[in-house]
Amino acid sequence: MSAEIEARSGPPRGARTSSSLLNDPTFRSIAIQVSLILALVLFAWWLIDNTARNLAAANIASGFGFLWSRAGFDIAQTPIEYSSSETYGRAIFVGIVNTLIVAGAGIVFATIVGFIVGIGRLSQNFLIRLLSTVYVETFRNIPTLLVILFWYFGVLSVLDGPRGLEENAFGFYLTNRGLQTPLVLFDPLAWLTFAAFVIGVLAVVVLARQNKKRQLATGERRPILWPALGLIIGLPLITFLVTGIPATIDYPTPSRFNLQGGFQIRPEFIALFLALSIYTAAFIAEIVRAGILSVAKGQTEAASALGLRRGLTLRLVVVPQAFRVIIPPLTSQYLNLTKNSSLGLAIGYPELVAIGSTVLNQSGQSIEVVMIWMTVYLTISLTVSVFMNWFNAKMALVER
Amino acid sequence: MQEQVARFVATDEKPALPPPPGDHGFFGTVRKNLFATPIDSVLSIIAGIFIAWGVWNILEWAIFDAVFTGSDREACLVEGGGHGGACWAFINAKFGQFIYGVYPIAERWRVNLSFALLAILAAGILIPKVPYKAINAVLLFAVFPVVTLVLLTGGRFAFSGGELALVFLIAGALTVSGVAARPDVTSSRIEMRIAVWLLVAGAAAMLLSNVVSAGSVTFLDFRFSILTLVAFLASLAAVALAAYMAITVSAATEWFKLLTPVIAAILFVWVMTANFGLRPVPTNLWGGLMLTLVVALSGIAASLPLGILLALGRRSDMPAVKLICVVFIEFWRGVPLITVLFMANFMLPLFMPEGVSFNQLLRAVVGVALFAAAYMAEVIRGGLQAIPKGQYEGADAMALTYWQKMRLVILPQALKLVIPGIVNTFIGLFKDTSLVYIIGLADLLGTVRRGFNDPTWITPSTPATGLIFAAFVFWLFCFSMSRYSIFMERRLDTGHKR
Amino acid sequence: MSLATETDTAPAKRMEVSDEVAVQMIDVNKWYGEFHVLRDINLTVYKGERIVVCGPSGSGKSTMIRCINRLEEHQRGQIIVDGTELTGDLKKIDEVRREVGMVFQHFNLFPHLTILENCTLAPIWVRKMPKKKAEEIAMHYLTRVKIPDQAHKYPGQLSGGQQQRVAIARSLCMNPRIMLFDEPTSALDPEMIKEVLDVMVGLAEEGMTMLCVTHEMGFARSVANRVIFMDRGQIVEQNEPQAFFDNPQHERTKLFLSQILH
Amino acid sequence: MSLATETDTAPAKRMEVSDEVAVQMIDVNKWYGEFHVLRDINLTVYKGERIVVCGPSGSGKSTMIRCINRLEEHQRGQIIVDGTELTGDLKKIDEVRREVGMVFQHFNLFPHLTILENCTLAPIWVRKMPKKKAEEIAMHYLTRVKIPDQAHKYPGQLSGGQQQRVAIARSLCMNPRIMLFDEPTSALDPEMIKEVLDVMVGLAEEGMTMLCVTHEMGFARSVANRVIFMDRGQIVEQNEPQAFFDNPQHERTKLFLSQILH
Amino acid sequence: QTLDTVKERGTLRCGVNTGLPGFASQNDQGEWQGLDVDYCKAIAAAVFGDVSKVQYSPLSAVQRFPALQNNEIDVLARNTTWTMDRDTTLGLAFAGVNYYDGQGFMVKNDLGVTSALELSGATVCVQSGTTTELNLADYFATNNMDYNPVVIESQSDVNSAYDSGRCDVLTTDASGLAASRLEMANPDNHTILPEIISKEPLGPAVRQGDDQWFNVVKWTHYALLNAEELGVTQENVEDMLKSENPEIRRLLGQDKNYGEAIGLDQDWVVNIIKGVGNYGEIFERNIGVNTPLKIQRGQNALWTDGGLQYGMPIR
Ligand SMILES: Nc1ncnc2c1ncn2[C@@H]1O[C@H](COP(=O)(O)OP(=O)(O)OP(=O)(O)O)[C@@H](O)[C@H]1O
Ligand SMILES: Nc1ncnc2c1ncn2[C@@H]1O[C@H](COP(=O)(O)OP(=O)(O)OP(=O)(O)O)[C@@H](O)[C@H]1O
Ligand SMILES: [Mg+2]
Ligand SMILES: [Mg+2]
Repeated sequence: MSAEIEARSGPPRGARTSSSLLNDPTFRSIAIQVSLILALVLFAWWLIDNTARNLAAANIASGFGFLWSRAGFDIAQTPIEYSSSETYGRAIFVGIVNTLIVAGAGIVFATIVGFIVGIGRLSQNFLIRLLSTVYVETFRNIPTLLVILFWYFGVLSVLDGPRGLEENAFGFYLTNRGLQTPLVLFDPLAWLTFAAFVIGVLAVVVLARQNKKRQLATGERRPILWPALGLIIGLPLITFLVTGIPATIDYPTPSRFNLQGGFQIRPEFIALFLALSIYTAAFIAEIVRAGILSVAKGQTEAASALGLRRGLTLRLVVVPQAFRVIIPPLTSQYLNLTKNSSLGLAIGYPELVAIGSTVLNQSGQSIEVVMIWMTVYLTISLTVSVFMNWFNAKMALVER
Repeated sequence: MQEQVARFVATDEKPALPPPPGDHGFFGTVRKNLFATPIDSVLSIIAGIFIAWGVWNILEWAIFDAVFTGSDREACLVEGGGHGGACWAFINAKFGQFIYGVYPIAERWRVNLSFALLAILAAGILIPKVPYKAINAVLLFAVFPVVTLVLLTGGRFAFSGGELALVFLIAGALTVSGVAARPDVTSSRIEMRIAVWLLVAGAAAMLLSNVVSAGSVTFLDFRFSILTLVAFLASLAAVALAAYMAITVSAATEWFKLLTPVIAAILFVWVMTANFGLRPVPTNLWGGLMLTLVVALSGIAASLPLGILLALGRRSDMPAVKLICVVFIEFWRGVPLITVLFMANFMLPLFMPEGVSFNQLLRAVVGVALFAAAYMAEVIRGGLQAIPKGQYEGADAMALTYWQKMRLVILPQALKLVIPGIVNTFIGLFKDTSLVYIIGLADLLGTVRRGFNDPTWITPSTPATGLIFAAFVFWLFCFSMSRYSIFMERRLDTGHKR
Repeated sequence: MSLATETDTAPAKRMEVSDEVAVQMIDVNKWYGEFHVLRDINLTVYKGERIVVCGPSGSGKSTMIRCINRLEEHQRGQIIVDGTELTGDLKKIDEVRREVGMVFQHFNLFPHLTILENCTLAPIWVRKMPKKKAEEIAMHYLTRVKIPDQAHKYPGQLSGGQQQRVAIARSLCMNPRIMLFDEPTSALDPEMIKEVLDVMVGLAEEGMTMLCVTHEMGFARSVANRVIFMDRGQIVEQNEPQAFFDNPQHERTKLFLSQILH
Repeated sequence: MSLATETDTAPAKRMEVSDEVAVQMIDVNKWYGEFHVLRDINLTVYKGERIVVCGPSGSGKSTMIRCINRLEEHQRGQIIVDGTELTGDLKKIDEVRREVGMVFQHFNLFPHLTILENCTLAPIWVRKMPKKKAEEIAMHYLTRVKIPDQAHKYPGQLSGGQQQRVAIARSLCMNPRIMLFDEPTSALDPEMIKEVLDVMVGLAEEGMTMLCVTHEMGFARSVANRVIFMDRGQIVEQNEPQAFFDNPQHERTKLFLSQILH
Repeated sequence: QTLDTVKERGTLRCGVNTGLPGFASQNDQGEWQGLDVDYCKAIAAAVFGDVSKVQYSPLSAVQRFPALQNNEIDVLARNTTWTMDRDTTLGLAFAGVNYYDGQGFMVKNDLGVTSALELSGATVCVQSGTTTELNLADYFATNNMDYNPVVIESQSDVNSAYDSGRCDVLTTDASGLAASRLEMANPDNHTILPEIISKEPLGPAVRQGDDQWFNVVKWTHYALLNAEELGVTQENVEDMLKSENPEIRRLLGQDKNYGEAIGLDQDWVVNIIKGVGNYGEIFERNIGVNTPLKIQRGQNALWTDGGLQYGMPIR
């Protein structure tokens, strides 16, 4: 008993014996897994076999060769070069870009609205709370598609048409053809203005860093809001004026059918964008609220007890902790929004699924098109999940 | 100086007084809630004006300017173009379609009957005070679907021999395992062994029959292939053996209980095939709210068990099982429902062997259910993860098997824990049913859209009216579900605290 | 500590211990990953013995007794419980678990079942007992731990001490031959410790084979046949309680005892 | 309770108490909604005093000391801390909070910051100290509570006792004149209670003005100048510890003491 | 084999438009009617002698081909254009042309447009996944004109988008335009432009590789045409049975059992005509000048009247 037994590193490896093979958990588990995989393989084989047979029987061509044949149809919104003589592949790519555009815009707007409403739900003010609650409970409980249709058929398409419009000085027109705004066309000299803007931003970054350094060294802080604004807005503005206003504005003007010129945002995009962001914002609001509530009351109390003011408490204690809670569900809402953009199909916004279904119809390649859809969406989802896992690992609170 | 305070003994009990006015009562509340700070006051005023404006506009649209009666668009057109208030006359005229789709008017009582049955049974389950929960659950989850199916379609389903054999194989397996689980029957008894082998043989024959097609026999009015007939007979024999065992060892009430699966199977086949004189109504006539409910409820019913299996699989320590479940779940969660429905519509039929065709509605349900199951699985996994390790150990120490442990100890707790998540998934699924129009089903939203495209009702205000009506119906269902879940959560929560 | 004085007057030790072996551990070794948590454990428990295991936190006490009903798997050596060797064989594990009751520090009652259901669950599903009979037995044991009137409440409605007594009753319902206790009182408020120890003393007096991890030295002194002291995964010292407490041999034991009895 | 015997030999009471007033509460009343939680509290704390507050659960102890740094707002009466009266005036509240440190039952460390960052946060942002200096001070106090080596870990990586010591160090970094403790040891395991109490005793010996809600009667006996007993929102009795424990006057005090000391 | 399956099932499953007045639409009682619907009925009459044994599947443009490929329907009678692509890569077999159509444009009167060539810069509503969409792109490209497409998935949404002013122009098959105009809030405000920019032969289609079933559908079509040519109508078909005209006798199966050769009864044509009348009757009943659509026979007149409809001889 007296001798200390040495710690040996690592358990022994090797098989143990067992009375009956069936009662050996290792054997059992392997048997189950092997038979499951076998069943799956058989099932897949059966599906593929059926499909091949069905395709052959129906005389349907298969393969991805169709992607290189001429599409022959036009697309309403083409952020990248496209015409009806381009290929199916290109058309689908236009769809992907359109999906990303509406998703990106929607995410930004939904986040802004969601945070405002979410904080509103925690407001001390009864009316603000009421408004936020009504907003959340309304939009959480109706289908996205309905919201999209409502904007499109219920609101935008009952606006007036583009003809017989009164001209207005600003050049902004909201008609049933969408939103038409003036477009700024830059002259060659304009690059100086952009350069000034970039320089301004860089200067602000430097300024902020120095300020922080000084604070660490001396404890003093200086407000940098005004100098920052001056650098970011003032500098480009001055350059712009000095270089002689190197831009012209193209105002939309009524023509025979539509407003001509300017920048046009189509009602399909507006409806989809508004619906997606308003709908998703309701969910984001709940996430934000839960995130803030998840920070224990003791944390704010401790901060107060240390003499931190409310603003500082929020900035240094509550927000950093709430963000860890908020970010993961927030990303999944972003993914949902991206996936929901596929409902653009219903109102003719040319995103991936809408264009895909046209291609599917024109070419009859249903399996291939469905596969393309799935691949694109899965790629987006998986990329985001990988990022999220990395983020979570980085942000995880260290526990013992 | 210290001496004064150092020693002190209270002589009298101070009474509890009411709080001072000012931060209490009506004015106190108003001040605290609306005008605590100057910024607050400004916000309150802005919000108040906004609310008043919003409420006034809504009232104006929905009531003051609205049209309540009329038989066509003329009633809702506003002179000089513009758009007026709501066109409730349109809702009124199309109400039947919104609820039943184009289900034959003379047969709508069947839908109503199903609705009523559902309402009664669901109320029985959902209201905590109502007794007989177990029977009610059986009625709702086992009997009601079959009855509704027959009611709504008209019944007279044609079972192939293979399907019949499958039903009886399952019933046989349940019976045999039920009998074998009895303490007075050891599974090593020779009869039991034969019964088990019969079932295995039956299952093998079933599998084979998918690959080999051999002959065709008519037996009991059903068309069998030789292999499916073998399977059918084998399962019957197994049931007979099990029944014999049960009768020899236990009292009459007991063996009646043991034979329930078989009796249920016979009843099921009878109800599905019998002619009750109901006019057949093919599913493409279904529509409106009824279709929405059919898709949502069957999706929900199918996704829950599937989700549980997937969640258990994902937490399994067998890497292959886990991997398969992870891939399955992440796949469905990664793609939009629309593409799933497209897939169900275009690809599912291609997957099936020649001659097998799936009803369009069934395809939608399959798509929706698989999709929802993946989300359900993640919710349930969250619940499983929240169960403390001690619960697993407690069950292990009591020598419960894996499935007993899950069924009796872990799942009841985990599911209770994630009721809000499950209900949220249900709500999501209910809302998502509106996408089935993509594959040509006219659910509530679809019928409303068809309604406002109808030339007799085209006015600038009909689309908004129709959509708001649909939104209200969806909202009503979803909102009550979420409220109910909050109510249940509170109830279950307090029930366990002392 | 009040317990020690009370029960000292009626020591359970008087009962005879048979020489049939209940549990035998031979050169048992276990690793968690690379961490060697049990090192060459050798222990024979005879039927009717009451053994108390003590030692500093992290010394492997819990791990050792959890190996006995295979809640943890040992990697080397043999563990023979009631004549059955514990290997990977699932049948044997089930057999052993049916014969061995276990009480945990945190009770591990099933919160969704009533007290009665907690107690009848295993008899019904594992022993395949009719429900009626299982309930009778459960009520018998619940009476014995003095809470028959709580049978239809839920665990969450009971105090910690009551819950632990239910946990003991639940184990007893399976009619085990051996009972394992893993710090049954350390999650309890001081007032409740006594009521649980009382039940355990009662069990000991009836001759149940018991292996108990605890720091209640009063209990050890009055009830145990043998006290085992573990440190760093080894059994460092074992002896009869009297000798163990009054005259510890090993340095570590002395240190430990000095910390715990002040 | 082992503490009592140890520290009794070096009682902190010997230190003199000045007659400058640190905290003065005059007829303080507070309601939670309709519930009258503090009733006419009158209390004067002198600089250097160590006051222990005890009483049954729900008697308003926490509420009372939380009023002192305005974590709760009182509705009637006056509270004057270090010469500043607490009213709605935010400036004054800030002033008071800077002078008053508080330690909570559940530590309330900021989990997303390291120990060092926890300690330097307030000095940097509230006292506008340069970071270097703040860190020096923090290390000084961390050394004093005997965990300088954990400075770069996160709170989640420390044991409860260590966390509570960090919480004390964090308060000390603001160089407060008064320290409030709200049951600082009641969320801790017994072994850890001692390490925290030791730190508090040290503080007391240095003459810090302390108001401490605790049930550690050993600590009260050895360190406090005065023990205050509260019940139902009132101060029922206060006295020097010796007299308070040995010769309680009020019925309720007697009952309470009999329950807590057995 | 399709014929056997259909016979065994007892009903014909026919894919039709979800709602295109004149071709396939439901009346207030939920009964289907229209030119395409009458073709379904005709086939049912040929197979069962009973026009009511049809189960209609309303299909959107997107769904129609998969539905046929996947055996959900036996025949697709859904104003579908016969193109080579569809005949080959999609695995369809078109059994004939029951309506010769061409794509046209409809505009609002107040635009003052009289020719499609004036449409440069207009916004055009079109249904996605149709040949229409392709023709539109080609037409504007060849004429060097711009346009803004608004592409929506269902025709009724396309119509309502056009009607609500989202687009200036609606394009689809000329027959469809006539039908769509009826769906406008105010049909008189819209004009169909004279240009026809494509050939759109519409006809019933079946799956490839089932010649027997293909023949049933094909010869049902020709029987309808021959009946019109020979003056056999729903009303006089009973009397015509006694006709001496050898062509009529052959048509009505009096001399030889042509039905047997394609797996049908001897009096299959009699059943068809009794059920739905001849081609001309179907046309006039559903889309002719006396219907709201007011479509002239035009190209769809019999060859004898200068049209394109030509029934292959039954002999
Ligand atoms: N699942 C596990 N994985 C890795 N290490 C573990 C695990 N469980 C326990 N350990 C480690 O094994 C050692 C022994 O643990 P065990 O619980 O047996 O100690 P103990 O003597 O019961 O201590 P205590 O008195 O704290 O309960 C400890 O150092 C512990 O950290
Ligand atoms: N925020 C609050 N709202 C309403 N009532 C409260 C609130 N905080 C405390 N109370 C009530 O006020 C009474 C006094 O609470 P307090 O926390 O001061 O008691 P305590 O003496 O510290 O008790 P304990 O020993 O349990 O900490 C209790 O009855 C409590 O329920
Ligand atoms: Mg332990
Ligand atoms: Mg307290």
